[in-house]
Amino acid sequence: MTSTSQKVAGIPAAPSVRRGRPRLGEKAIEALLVLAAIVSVATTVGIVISLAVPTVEFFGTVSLGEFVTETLWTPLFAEKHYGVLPLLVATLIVTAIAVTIAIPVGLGSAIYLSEYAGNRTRAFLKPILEILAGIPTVVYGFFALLAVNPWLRDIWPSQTKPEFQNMLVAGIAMGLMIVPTVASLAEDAMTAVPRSLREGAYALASTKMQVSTRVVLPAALSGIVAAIVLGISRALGETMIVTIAAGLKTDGIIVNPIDGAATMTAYIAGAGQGDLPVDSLDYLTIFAVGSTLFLFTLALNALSIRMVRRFREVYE
Amino acid sequence: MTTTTNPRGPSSADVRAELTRRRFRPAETAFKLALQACLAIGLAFLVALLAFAVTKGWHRLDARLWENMPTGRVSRAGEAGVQSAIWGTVWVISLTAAICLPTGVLAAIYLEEYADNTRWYNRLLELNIQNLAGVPSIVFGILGLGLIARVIGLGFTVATAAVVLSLLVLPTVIIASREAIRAVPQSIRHASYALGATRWQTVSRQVLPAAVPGIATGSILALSRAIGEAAPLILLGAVTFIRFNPDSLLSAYTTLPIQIYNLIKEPQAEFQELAAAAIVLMLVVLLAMNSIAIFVRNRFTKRW
Amino acid sequence: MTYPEDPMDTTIVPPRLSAGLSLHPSGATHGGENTPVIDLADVAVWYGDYQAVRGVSMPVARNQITAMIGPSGCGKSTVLRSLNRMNDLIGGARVTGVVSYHGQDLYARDVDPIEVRRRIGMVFQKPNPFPKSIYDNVTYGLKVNKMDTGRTDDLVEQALRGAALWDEVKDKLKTSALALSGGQQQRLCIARTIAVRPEVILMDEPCSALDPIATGKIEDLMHELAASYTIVIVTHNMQQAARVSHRTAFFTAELDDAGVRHGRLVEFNDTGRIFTNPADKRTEDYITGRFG
Amino acid sequence: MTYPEDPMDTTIVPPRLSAGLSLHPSGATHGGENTPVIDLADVAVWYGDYQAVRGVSMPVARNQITAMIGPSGCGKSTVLRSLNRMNDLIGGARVTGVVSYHGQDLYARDVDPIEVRRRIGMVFQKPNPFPKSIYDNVTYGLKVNKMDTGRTDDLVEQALRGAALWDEVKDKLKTSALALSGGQQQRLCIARTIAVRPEVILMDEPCSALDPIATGKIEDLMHELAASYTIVIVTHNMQQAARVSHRTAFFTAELDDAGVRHGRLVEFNDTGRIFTNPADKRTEDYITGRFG
Amino acid sequence: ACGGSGESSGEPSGAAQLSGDIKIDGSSTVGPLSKAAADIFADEQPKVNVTVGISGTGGGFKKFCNGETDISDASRPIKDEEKKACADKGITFTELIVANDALTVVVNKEATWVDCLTVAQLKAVWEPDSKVDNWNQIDPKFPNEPLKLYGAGTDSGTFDYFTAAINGKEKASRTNYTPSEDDNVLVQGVAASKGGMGYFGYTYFEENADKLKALKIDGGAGCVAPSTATAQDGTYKPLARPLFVYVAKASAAKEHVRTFVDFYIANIDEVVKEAKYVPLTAAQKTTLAAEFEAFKKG
Ligand SMILES: Nc1ncnc2c1ncn2[C@@H]1O[C@H](COP(=O)(O)OP(=O)(O)OP(=O)(O)O)[C@@H](O)[C@H]1O
Ligand SMILES: Nc1ncnc2c1ncn2[C@@H]1O[C@H](COP(=O)(O)OP(=O)(O)OP(=O)(O)O)[C@@H](O)[C@H]1O
Ligand SMILES: [Mg+2]
Ligand SMILES: [Mg+2]
Ligand SMILES: O=P([O-])([O-])[O-]
Repeated sequence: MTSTSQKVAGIPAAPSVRRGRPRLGEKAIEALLVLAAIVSVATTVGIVISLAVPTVEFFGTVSLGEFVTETLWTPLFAEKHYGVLPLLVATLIVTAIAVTIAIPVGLGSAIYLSEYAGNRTRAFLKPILEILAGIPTVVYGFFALLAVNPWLRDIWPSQTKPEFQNMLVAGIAMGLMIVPTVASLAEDAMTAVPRSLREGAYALASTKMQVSTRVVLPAALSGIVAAIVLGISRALGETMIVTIAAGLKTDGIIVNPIDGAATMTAYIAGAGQGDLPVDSLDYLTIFAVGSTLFLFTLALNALSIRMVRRFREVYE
Repeated sequence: MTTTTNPRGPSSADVRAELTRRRFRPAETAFKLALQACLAIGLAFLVALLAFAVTKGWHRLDARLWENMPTGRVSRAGEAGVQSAIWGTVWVISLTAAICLPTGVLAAIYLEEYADNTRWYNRLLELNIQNLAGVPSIVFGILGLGLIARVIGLGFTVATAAVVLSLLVLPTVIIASREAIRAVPQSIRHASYALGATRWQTVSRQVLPAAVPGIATGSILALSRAIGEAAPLILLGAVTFIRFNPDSLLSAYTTLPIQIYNLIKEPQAEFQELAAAAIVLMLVVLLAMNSIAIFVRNRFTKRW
Repeated sequence: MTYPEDPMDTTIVPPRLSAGLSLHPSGATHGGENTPVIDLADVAVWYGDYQAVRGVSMPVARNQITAMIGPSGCGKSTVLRSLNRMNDLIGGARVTGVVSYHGQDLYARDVDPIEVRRRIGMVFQKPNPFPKSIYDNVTYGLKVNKMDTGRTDDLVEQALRGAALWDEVKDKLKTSALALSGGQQQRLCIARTIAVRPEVILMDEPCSALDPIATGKIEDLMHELAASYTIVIVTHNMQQAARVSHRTAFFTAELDDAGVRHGRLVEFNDTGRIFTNPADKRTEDYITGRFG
Repeated sequence: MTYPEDPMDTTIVPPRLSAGLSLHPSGATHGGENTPVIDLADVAVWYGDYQAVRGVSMPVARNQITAMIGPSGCGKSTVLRSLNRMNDLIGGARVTGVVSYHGQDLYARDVDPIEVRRRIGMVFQKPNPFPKSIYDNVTYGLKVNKMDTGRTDDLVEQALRGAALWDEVKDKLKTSALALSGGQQQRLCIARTIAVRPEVILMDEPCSALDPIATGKIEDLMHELAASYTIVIVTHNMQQAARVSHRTAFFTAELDDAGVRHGRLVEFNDTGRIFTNPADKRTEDYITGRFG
Repeated sequence: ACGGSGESSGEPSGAAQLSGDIKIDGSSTVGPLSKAAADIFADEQPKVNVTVGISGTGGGFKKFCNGETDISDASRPIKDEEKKACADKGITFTELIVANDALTVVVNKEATWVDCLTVAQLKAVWEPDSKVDNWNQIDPKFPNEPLKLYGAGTDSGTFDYFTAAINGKEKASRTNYTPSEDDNVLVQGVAASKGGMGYFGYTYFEENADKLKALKIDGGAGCVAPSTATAQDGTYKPLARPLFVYVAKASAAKEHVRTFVDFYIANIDEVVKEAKYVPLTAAQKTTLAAEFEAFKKG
């Protein structure tokens, strides 16, 4: 083929599709993108290092055995005990109260939004519910301490009224705080249940409730469990509500929810705001408790991620 | 023809009777009411919370909020305001936005447009981000305290706070941006490539502009979370008494949620009211941000 | 629209179906069973402001298979869903005209749609078994309809036999229905439907997701079911309509003056007539593939 | 496989374009315009471990319209995408055999796929305008290819005229492309493609999302474009292939011994021959509708 | 404001505009004094950024002796080991008494059965491993009312002072009570429970006298109520105490810090009034001014 023929034909001259100069800009940009992605990995590494190093140092002084079996947490008193159980128990109690509220309220809202509400109602209600998720937790703490608690004490049936700061009120506020998380994720899971399953059920003469509870809920179960697990993990890690509303008492293992008690997060915040000096054992306790909290939420996250993945797999 | 399974001809009257028999389904009604109650509880709590803050803070919702006198002089508690906390929030959040938005969006672009997700390291990256999204904020505070303030030596400054808050909301920004990017149909990318565009040209000229509303929505929500965040900052020196506005990245600072936390602790009723007023201020800002996010989501997100 | 007989009169007209039925592969005769179970009179269906289909009048005769065919989007599924009020589930959908079932207007104010669906079951285009065991799929309808009489195991067997699935699944009733093949899943959906003993079974393209072998099985099954049930089937496959149905309704979609497409019923007749000697030019074009 | 002329020889055939151009679109004869711009030799495409299509050898002659037809899933789109390396964008996709473009192996190590796509443009099944103004859609290719010469307005007009869209949009160049009708959008996509002056335009079922009127316009346009461009079109519509193309490749998918379906090229020939006198029984069956 | 003894802050509001940071940390009891001083000072010298942390006396000293702060607030005198820590880092300082306080033991308003407790009774309640958790265990005459205890946070000087004064050993305390650095929690907590008891600085009590009742303390010489007078003359035993600030030498060398401390001293009456503490006696004030003058010189 000659170039003359090319011109006659009005076709571009002998086409070269070979690589010209290397596209350096493209490479540079890709490197930048990788770098940005690595920030998140660096964060995790940073967290692990900043927790692990002082924690190891802490366990150089305090035995792991004492940490997990001792029932007193008094690192800042003359007679020091380093049993994390009181903090852990308080954390679990507050979380349990929160979850007891958030699961029914969250799931109920989710079922309503996904199965009952019309498009317009949903479009209106869902953002409002999401506002609840966006309110700073200090505000929840403030409200719990100064409004919910007095009210609770007023209506409290027995003589022994709830303390000024108590786990119950913190749990209630926290439960309502995680309602949107649970509701929104559970609703996503339910919406992901294919329409065809619902139609199949309706065609068998099911009522709405039957479709919701017997078909949609079971089919969305792993997604719903993931939503709940995520809610639990948020409750475990919540700090301000418990600091403000449940207090910092670390008197052995406290199980009565109308008493105040320090959760792991509240202890960290309480001890940390005094800005304990570096290198003291007091300072190290923050990291030891932080590590415990981190491990707990890590396990829950892993569980929730697996659940979400499972429910995605079912239909996709 | 005969059959045992199905009655032959039901009479019209029978059918009419059966189809129109009024069935009272109490469980059905109760269930629906219960569901509505669930929603009502959430909404009632929201309303009660707003009402409480507004009534309590009502007569402090005026120019005094802008005064710069925190809790120093009890005799003048009635004149105290939260100016330095507002400025602190503005500084910290601006810097947070400047750090986490580009990082988050770039990371999202990498994961969606460049990463080969059959590679273990990319899957790990993804898993890591999901995990990070669930790490409690106080743990980020510990990261800031142990590593950024102490080891790196940024101290208890605006910069440290912004870095910590950026890392805290980074997963949210990444996840939201990824979703927005993923929502851009493949056909747009293919059209661009078919015109001889390079990958970055395709991303920067087609994918990103189309994903902007989604990214903006996610970013606004992430930043509104950062604004309200107090726990990590408690560990990062924000609780100290500060009555001056930050003037550099290495300034000491306080923020609105922290100042609210401080005010709640004061015994004077004026300070409680000021706390309520500051809460209303913060809620107004957050509601505005949420509304903008929802508006952007509804108005500009393309349905392809 | 061509209407061979006045559908309103069918109740009093003596049965004249045998001509059409002789075409039927099984050679069954169904004389005398054309009392319309369902009757549509000037039915139109709206989605919000959009009238998807209009002017549909046709009877559905007892213990026969009535097929609806026509090009995509002409409103076959829409009309089918209007027969058991499945359209209620679509926000904004609305039915006008009269759909009567044994003379009862299905859309009358006091009619309970759940009761309607109990009597008029439905099988969908894509098999949609619940993500539960085979057994639970079949018993689901029994449970929600409180038909759980203690003889559940028998009923399950009966339903699965009725759907020609029993032999294939009898040893694994407790395993997940999702592990079945597409054809098996579709037969399971049929079993699930007949377990609640409806009078009518609506099928919306029940074979379009299936391979030819599975399709063959479902078609055989339909023949058997026609002995005890009234069946309405939507199909995009003309051969299938010709093979299985007694009567066929041909729909099409046409632009109105404003340029909006509406579906309408073009011709309703014995299947034999529709496929050998259609009255309407459009039907003929469609049948012979000259259309669309 | 039927191969009318040896494609390997075409490079030495002198240009004879004028003949073809004058004839077209009104019943053209295409003798002599067979210099292959693209040539496939024993091409196979894999998606991961699955060989979607194999053994494809065919030339694509200059300034002609080459059509690919065949039943769904036979690999038409797959082969088409292999011509401008769009398959690169699908993870796990791999091409074996040789796809040469003016004698250059397109899959050689040092070939820049971006440069390939500049020269071999593509129009997709569903119109996919960018969510920008009409003007920006057309200039996009110019910009990314740094062809922004200052005469952009002229080039835009030229491209839009070339795509027979100019008159309809010249007053609203700055409005969103998404506001155009489907057919206009598809012509815009063609305008956008010709704006960068590719040598070859690949079209994957470019009319399947369009109504008959829009389809007619696009077909007319193809005829015009064939004067200056080499066009390869995939279509599921045999009439369309017969109407627009000079040569037709018929693909089908067959099970191999292991029961896996692979697409293959059955017959390649002048369109007239394929539709009137196919060499292969399968082609004939397909053409006459007896297939699939 | 009237400049006192300082050279640079001598002039009234026309004084040279200084700038710089001053870091104060330490006692939450003394914090209000330093905050008030900082707040008033800011009107004069807006470019001097004073931060006041409340890490507690102990926490404050740890930072002070680490060279992290300029001024340390303390509700008890510096301890020997803390002095040593300072010395190790080469930090020299002066101790200034800025106000008086009476650690007040408070009970619920409804606790009509009690007005006065002896030190021994308090010790029985607060000593480590105390098993007292009902009022009738303190005194059989008291009603059967569960005891709810609220006390100072463990990092506070108040805690150190109270444990030393009552239990005889610093930080030796029972642990099953609600500790808080946040006195408001203590006020609210005691106000909320009929059997509540707590202790904190006198000012917090005065602020909340409507909600709480202060107990008289019998330190061996009969029951004495906490008050300005008994705090100043020391008869409120053993819980009357002075409050301190410690100023680092190196910091005092900086003009803006020196100016601030001078200002603090010169305006001590207003500061104490704003923070609602028991003011210094005339003698104490003279000593205060003299000591800082001497420190600046020496
Ligand atoms: N939920 C809906 N909302 C609005 N319009 C709808 C809805 N469902 C169907 N339509 C419209 O109604 C018309 C008829 O749809 P229908 O699904 O009944 O057609 P069909 O004959 O079943 O087609 P196909 O053979 O493709 O299934 C179509 O124009 C369709 O777009
Ligand atoms: N991205 C992909 N990954 C895996 N397999 C694919 C992919 N794309 C197509 N295939 C498979 O390759 C085969 C050929 O597909 P292709 O899209 O080329 O068919 P086609 O002839 O264009 O069909 P149609 O007419 O339906 O568009 C099919 O079996 C298809 O399932
Ligand atoms: Mg349909
Ligand atoms: Mg294709
Ligand atoms: O804060 P303290 O005064 O109790 O140390």
